Amino acid sequence: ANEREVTLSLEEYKRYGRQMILPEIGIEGQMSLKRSRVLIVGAGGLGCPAAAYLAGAGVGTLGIIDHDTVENSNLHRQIIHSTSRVGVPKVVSAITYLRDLNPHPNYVPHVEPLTTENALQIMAGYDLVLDCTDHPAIRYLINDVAVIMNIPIVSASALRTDGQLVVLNNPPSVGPCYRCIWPRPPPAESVVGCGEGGILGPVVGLMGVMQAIEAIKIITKNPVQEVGRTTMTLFAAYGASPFRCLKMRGRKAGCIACGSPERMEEKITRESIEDGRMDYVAFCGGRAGVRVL
Amino acid sequence: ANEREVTLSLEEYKRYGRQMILPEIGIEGQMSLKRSRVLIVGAGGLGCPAAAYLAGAGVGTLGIIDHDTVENSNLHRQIIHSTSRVGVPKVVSAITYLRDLNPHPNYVPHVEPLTTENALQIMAGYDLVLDCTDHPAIRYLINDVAVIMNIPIVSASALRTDGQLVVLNNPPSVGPCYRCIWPRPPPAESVVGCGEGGILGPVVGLMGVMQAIEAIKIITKNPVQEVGRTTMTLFAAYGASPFRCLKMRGRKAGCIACGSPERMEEKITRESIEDGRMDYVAFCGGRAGVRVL
Amino acid sequence: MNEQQGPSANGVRSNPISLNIEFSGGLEILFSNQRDHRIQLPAKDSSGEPANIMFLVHYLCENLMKDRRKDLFLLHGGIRPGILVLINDADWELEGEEEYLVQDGDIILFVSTLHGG
Amino acid sequence: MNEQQGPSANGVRSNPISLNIEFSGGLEILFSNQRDHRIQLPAKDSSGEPANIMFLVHYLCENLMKDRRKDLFLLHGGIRPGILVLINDADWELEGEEEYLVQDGDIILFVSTLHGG
Ligand SMILES: [Zn+2]
Ligand SMILES: [Zn+2]
Repeated sequence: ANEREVTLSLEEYKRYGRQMILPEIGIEGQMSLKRSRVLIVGAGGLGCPAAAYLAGAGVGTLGIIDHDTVENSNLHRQIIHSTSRVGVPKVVSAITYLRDLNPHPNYVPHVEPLTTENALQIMAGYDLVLDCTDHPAIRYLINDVAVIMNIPIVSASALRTDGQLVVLNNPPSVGPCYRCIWPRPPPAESVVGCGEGGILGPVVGLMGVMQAIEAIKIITKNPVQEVGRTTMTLFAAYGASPFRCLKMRGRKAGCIACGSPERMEEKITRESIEDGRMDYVAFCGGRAGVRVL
Repeated sequence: ANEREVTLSLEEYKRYGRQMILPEIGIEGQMSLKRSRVLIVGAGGLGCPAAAYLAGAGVGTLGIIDHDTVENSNLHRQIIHSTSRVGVPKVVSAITYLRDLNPHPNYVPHVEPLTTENALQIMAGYDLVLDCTDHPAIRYLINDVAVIMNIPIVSASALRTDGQLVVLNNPPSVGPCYRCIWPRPPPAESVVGCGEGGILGPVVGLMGVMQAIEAIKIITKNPVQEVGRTTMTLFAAYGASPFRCLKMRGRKAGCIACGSPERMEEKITRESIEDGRMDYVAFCGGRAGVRVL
Repeated sequence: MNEQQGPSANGVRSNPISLNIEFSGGLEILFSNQRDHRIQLPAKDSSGEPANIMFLVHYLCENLMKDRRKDLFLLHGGIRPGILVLINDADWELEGEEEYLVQDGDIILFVSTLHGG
Repeated sequence: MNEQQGPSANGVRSNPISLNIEFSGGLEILFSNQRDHRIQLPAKDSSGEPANIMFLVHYLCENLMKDRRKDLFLLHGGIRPGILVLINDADWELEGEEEYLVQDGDIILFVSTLHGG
């Protein structure tokens, strides 16, 4: 993707001036942003602010996938939707806002759930994926496809007054993947969603903004990431010390997604996803055969 | 302010349901939010996300003061403005967006700079102020008036790839004020603005979202804040450990704003501000008599 | 601010071990809704072996956990999938995992992975 | 992860003091654009007094600072207004300010206050 030729117009120079004068970005960084193709999976509490700041920063191609429509109970935290767009597909609502914020990026709407049938084809068009979803099944699917496609994942999650952030498969084939850190899914009864558990709007907003920061760092290759370690950032709005930075394990040699498992038939491949052998919902304790997102 | 009677409509119950089920908020907290009157000073990189999440959360009265108009170089970080509103006063642009996000709050536009002449009168209408400004002179003015008015300040700032956050005068007449921590202003030549130094959009966004979180905690009185200490949160997007939580000093007995200075004539009062004896611009090394914000 | 917590020197000791136990990501709900706990752990387990992480985990489950849903913390004799264990802010896999011998002053953090977004 | 940094025991010592010096908020620009520095500070100042924070500050200004604009760090013999000094993440006012005697392993952070928004 890096060979794509891009130029910046005068309007773009003016628009991005305040970030282009940063040594961490510069003209080169701005060109890298314009060349980059980022997919945001989920246009909810995480995806909204992440999309706003990545569009603002001048990412060249911004794809958004979500099959949901805007509801009024979303609006305390999903700040790029609006009351007048209740009932509209979230992807359409998001792009309406984004295009008015910055008309330059190429916005790609995917009004559908991400599934084992379409994930490989959709994600093939992107260099980086932001996991802004809300269920472990889809998180495993995004991971497995991103590993196959060799693209990094910026993954975040939030619930109640807490948030978590981790960058995975970065750089591809070096950093650990989601399965390296969570080889086994949580029992279904331990999984709580925002509907059930509640969520403080700016908490999930904070995590989405952090995803945008990490995405910009990856796209502009600063700092150069060569070590196969990752950190996990915890946020607890009501904690005595609200931020924690945890040092996570590296890639696992026997990982069934990114490594060489002892039993080679367990290795996750393009084929095992496409032919339906990987049932992510059943893996996470749901009813087999149910589509996810 | 807490005696104002409020009720929640069915639409509001639905809209705020995901945060009302949090034990930290509850129905009581939602009522407190609706009763609260918050002033955001500055509708820029900090004020935009702070306003979005506070409006989303259901703050009852949200005032915004800024005398600037939207420019295209703002839009990489000032995400509640838009390309179609370039040239429009930022306060008007912001309220256009906010009203569509959540029609319930009472939005109060102040299209003017905050000055020694109007600050006391304007801030008298609010219970909490968010300092989202970009110059030390105005930060001292906001502080001095907030101390006189007995309202807490949620103060943040950002430059390049760094951000800082501190809650001041909280609770009023207990926690330290801006002058307790910074009794003397920085030399004018050490003050760098975002225009000059540059700013990464989501970095200032992160700080603004954190202001919204702190504001919600103060309004809902959870945790109950009784100790006269405050912490300062540092963020460095490219730091090895991006978040630092620093333990700051308490209120200073001799503070000229919140304490009893040895030379009583130095004490800052309503009168000393209103009659122009306090020249904030000159204090901060600028030309005397120049109006600020 | 000035309290210093260094691991005890390499040595024989039978005093209980002081530990800071923290829960995050909702696990605190299982532990009296309290994120931070300071506990004294016996230095040896029932068979006289020095206390390791798995001994601590069982000790917490029996002595600190008020919630009856034990399988939300311990499942099939191990930590429930979806919970990360951090020893002084490092993944326990980097420290020897279940075998790690806890040290006086260690901060042991249990994080339940969140999925909401 | 396992490196332990406790302050040295109360004692006479003349070995240099190992310190972690950090700069934030733009101050790092004055120090070779590097946020973290590990330095060895002489245990006593030129008059034989044990090293305190102000001795450290002057030492940094003379030995670590490459930028010639010294008054952006030191002004009129003191720390320039707008710079906060943190000793192990606590405001130096809580630790005795200029008089604080630095300890082996201390983390001393200098933060330039930001004003942008
Ligand atoms: Zn893996
Ligand atoms: Zn004061």
